[in-house]
Amino acid sequence: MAVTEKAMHATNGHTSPPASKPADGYTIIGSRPVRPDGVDKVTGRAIYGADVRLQGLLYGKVLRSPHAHARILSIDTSKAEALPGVKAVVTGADLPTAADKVEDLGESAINLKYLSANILAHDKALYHGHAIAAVAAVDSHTAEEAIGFIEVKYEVLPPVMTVDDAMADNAPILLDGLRTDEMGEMGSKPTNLAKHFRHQQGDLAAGFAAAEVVVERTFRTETVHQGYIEPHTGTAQYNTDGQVTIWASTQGTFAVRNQTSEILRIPVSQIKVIPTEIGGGFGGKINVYLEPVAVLLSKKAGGKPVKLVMSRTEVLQATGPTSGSNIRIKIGADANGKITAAHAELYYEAGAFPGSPVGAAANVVLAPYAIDNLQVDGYDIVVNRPRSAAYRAPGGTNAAYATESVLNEIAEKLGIDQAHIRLINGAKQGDRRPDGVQHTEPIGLLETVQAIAESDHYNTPLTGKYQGRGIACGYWNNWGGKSSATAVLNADGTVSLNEASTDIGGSRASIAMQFAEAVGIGYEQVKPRVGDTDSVAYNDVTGGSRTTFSTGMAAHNMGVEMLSQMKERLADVWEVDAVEYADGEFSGGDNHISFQEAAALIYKTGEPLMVSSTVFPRSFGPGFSTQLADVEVDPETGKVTILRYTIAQDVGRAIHPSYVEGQMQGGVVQGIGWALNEEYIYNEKGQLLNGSLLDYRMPTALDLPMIETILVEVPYPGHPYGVRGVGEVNIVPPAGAIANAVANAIGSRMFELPMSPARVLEAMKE
Amino acid sequence: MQAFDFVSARSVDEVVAALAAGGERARPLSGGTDLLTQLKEGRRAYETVVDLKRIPELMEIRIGTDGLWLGASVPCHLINKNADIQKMYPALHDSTGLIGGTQIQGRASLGGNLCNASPAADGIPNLIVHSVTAHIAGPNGSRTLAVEDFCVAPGRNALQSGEVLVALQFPAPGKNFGAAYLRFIPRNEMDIAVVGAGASVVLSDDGQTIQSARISLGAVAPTPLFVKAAGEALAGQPVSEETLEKAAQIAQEAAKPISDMRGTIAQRKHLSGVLTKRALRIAIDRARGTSTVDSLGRLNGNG
Amino acid sequence: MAVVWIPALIRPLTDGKSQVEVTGENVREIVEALEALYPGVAARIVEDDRIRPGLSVAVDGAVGNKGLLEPVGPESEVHFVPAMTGG
Amino acid sequence: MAKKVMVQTVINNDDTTFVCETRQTLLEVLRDELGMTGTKEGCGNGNCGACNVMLDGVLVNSCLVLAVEAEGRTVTTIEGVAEAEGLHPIQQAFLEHAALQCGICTPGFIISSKALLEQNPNPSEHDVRLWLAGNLCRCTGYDKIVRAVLDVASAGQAKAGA
Repeated sequence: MAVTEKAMHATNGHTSPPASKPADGYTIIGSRPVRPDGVDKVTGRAIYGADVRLQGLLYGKVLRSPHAHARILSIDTSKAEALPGVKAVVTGADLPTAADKVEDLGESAINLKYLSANILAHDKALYHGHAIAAVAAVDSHTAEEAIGFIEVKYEVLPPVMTVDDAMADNAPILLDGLRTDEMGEMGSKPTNLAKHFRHQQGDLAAGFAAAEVVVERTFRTETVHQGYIEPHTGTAQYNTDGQVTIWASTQGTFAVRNQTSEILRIPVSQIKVIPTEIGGGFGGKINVYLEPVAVLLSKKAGGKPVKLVMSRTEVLQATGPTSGSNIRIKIGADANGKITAAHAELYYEAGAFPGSPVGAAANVVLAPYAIDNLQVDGYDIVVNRPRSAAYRAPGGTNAAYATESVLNEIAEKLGIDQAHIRLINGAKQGDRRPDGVQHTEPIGLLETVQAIAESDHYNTPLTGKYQGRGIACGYWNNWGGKSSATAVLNADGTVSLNEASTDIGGSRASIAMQFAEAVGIGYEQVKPRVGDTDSVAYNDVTGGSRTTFSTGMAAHNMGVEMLSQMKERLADVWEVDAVEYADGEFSGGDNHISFQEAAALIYKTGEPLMVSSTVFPRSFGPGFSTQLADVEVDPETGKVTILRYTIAQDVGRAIHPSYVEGQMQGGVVQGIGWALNEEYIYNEKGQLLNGSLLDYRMPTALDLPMIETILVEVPYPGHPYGVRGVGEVNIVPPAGAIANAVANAIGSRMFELPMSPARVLEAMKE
Repeated sequence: MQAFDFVSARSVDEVVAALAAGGERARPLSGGTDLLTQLKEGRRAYETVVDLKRIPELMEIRIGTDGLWLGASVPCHLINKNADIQKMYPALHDSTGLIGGTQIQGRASLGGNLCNASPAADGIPNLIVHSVTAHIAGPNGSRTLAVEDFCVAPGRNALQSGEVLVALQFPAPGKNFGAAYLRFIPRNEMDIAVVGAGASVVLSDDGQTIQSARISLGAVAPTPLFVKAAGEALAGQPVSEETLEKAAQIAQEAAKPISDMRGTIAQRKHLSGVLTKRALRIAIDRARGTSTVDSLGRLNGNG
Repeated sequence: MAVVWIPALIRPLTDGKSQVEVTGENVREIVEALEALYPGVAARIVEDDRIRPGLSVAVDGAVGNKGLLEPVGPESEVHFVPAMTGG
Repeated sequence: MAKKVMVQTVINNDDTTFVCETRQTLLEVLRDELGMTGTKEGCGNGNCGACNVMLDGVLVNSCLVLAVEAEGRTVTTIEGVAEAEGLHPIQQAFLEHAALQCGICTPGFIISSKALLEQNPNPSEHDVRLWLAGNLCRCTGYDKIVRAVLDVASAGQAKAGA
């Protein structure tokens, strides 16, 4: 098979792990140590959400709506309650009345009424799979039988499934109170359009008038899911003293605490959230689904702990997905390929409640390029699909797919090389984002384009008739957010590092490395752990590519502070004015001792030493990525095979290069799935047809070549080690790169994602 | 999942007795890769489940001068590993290498695949082109049935109450025989066939003429389809792209697919022709001992 | 004076101006100064004495969450942009 | 409550007897009854491989095996992969190659890789990708996983040749 013959190039002679050596000027950073939680994860000992085992544990199940849009007329739970082994049944009626008020719970703003209604439906079921009621029983089979005995009467309403459905005249209205918000001006009529906003700079008409070539295209992208392999879980115990303990597999324990507190009207002081290991999130494990329901069930069951675990079908029906979208892009360029004007209209499906990532998409859509005259219109639209959640650079992939496709059409019309047109237009320090905010610090977009243009891959010709090559660029703003941590100096010279960023992809390692670098001790001497919400100060979610950046900054600060305190303590003990620290040795007067000896001495001679740091960096370095895809299309079936794939990404500074590469490869492959085969398929009643991993087709190992990575390092000056977030931007370009490669291979362009075989075959006929 | 009684049968008689007693509420269990999924999803519910895997006859691979006796519950991985089967029944080898993933092949059986009677079953077209006979045991004794008559509707087979599929009998392949099974899926593994195609040929000694051929399609009709006319049209014809094209056209016309989430009518009709041709090319290559096409049956890798 | 970049949909209130120079030591004072020049602007940016949910304020490119109390320098650039968070 | 049955097995070389309902899968019994939570559930219907175990030496999805079917059989789970002297070479390679991010799919991948190398000690990249196609990973893009498995294979070849 072509895919693997090609890919073999990548592995020949490269099967041993890359050498682990620090970057120039560092002792730890840039090396590739084994992660602290590694052994537990390869031996099966690591405890994930569903692995929590407690005395007297009850098992819960959720009854979900079979209808996409229906009024709930009545719910009768009496037969379920009567079933032997059933300990509690709850419905939306058990939820406290939620305020009709928008709150920012540390991640995204949402109306508390909607947040509550998504946990257990209030008066309406708004999507197939919307939670209606839940049961706790002595075992999962009993709980499952019990939900079958709950009788719900629905008045089925017509489903509203797409942007076009939702915006049609006389479209059924999902949310009675919803009015369009246009930058603070509220519409007067009931609507499904929650929000419209606009970025506008320069003179659009003049820009288009100055263009030699103008291309305008409309694109459609389908709903896709994050696809983490661990289904959502939630375990909770409501103690008789009113204290609540939640065991959560989440991207943010404090986000779980805040949301549960708001939904259940329980003060945060009464809620402790204990993080388990987390089996993937990608943005989808920030919203709570099960935790508040488990608390309600536990309370009703007399305080016994209750565990809820979703099936894969429930995960696909009721969690996650990111928005399907309609996107119109118009770009004009002069004869040299310089963009003179661009207009983007983004219509994003938020799912059942407002809050699609269209705001982020509006910033991504034109961001790689310096454009004087531009307009971006964003529309947030509710439809009868699950409430959308963040998904890795939320909204970015759809947006970049559209822009990058149009840009390549312009390059083709002008006869300009696809890398070159990106070099001509690429944004650099001093240029402005589409929303007008200036890049005041260095950014690495042009360096990533250059890296691709100079790569072996780009300079190796294609060899087959139906092969094609595509480039695309992408931007992600990244995030800072709040982080908190403590570090305790142990008598043996090790340091216990207590932080609260749940570790999804090796961040305990990258944080411990930054601490070790700051202190000048070995990585193995730092023992990081992720604490619960009672053990550290507030900490934002592991999301927005912020953890290695912000929590790493806190680790660095603690390292500096610990050294400073150790010097003071040693100065006291030695009765000297100043203590120096170099090459792992403290010296003052005639005294010279190692870090380990110093730790022992401090332990013996005074109070224990602990430092802490809380940070909230307001500035952070954005990420840029340029990617190159080679594909081959089977002209008789329309199937697209990825022959070769290279990603160049500005990573600022790679703390642990293996995990940086892993982020890049993983993001690319999620993007490949999005581009080629992943999509939500609904029937005319709005019921999800492909709610399984058989028919929701995420890439398998056999669908891919090796993913070649080029780590471009343009350090971000605002971070002590130059770190930029690396987790997200990698998913932005793939659909655009592949669309450009497919167009290059078959000579016609795809305006719809996914580019599944049937669609490619159709495009080839045209 | 509804609770059920589990019977671990040790003989065919025991199975027949248990199934006869349970009637519609009893179901045999082979590899379980379809049945357990259906039970979990509530698509089927039984009061008795009868495990077949401890019955020697159903777990046997026996190759003799009269062909292959394949116990109905033999898992795919054992079939796929068998070098004689690969040589003698290459389409069977193809099928057992692509049903599910490796771990599904550790359990799934051809008998189970046949009895599950999915229109898209990857295990059935190969049985049809290999001219397989199903051996059935029941309360009234044994009977046989041509495998193309075994499936009667989506999810429904020809077994009567109390009957169990015991084995699949493959006739000995003649000389100059070749066969292949191919399917089209959007990924490269772990998918349900959008269309599947099996083909077998017997060539003249010089390899230039098709003496006889059989074609079968999956996922284009309520049951796996035996396209007899396509095979007959090939008989006596010279091996050429034109000949294969003609057979492909007949197969395409015979296909009566539906549109669903996995494929449209137009796509399936089109693929029926493409895959028929590709399966024939591989079958011919194998009959001749040549390799003029790639593993997907494409000339020069591009159709 | 600080330069405020006016969001496009509010520009009808600022005579179509996309940038307005005003004086203020924090965002609250900036918004009050804008309101004095162009009545109606404040209600589009502020609700219940806070920046409207879903909107964030960037001062010199940095997005804080002190909201109306975010300090503004004499040469600062102030943007009101849709809030963005990652996955 | 449904009737329960007693099942005698050997799990990771230990004689293990458990009591279960006939409708319980091997995966459920391993996790909920025996406390062996190293084997994960990702989909419940054989499409992700997170629950893979060896049953009488054959790679299977434990979510598609009834626990009663394990009567008289031997079962190997992730908890039985490490050797007395330390990690199995595959486990070590996964760590050194950073072949895991969230780690939820890792037990399944390690079991599958072990099964592969036991029957094919010198696989090509294509062999590895084909064999592992039933194991889904959403974090890594598979690159480092495939390299880790090939690394173990080539180390094994080097040892065999020495």
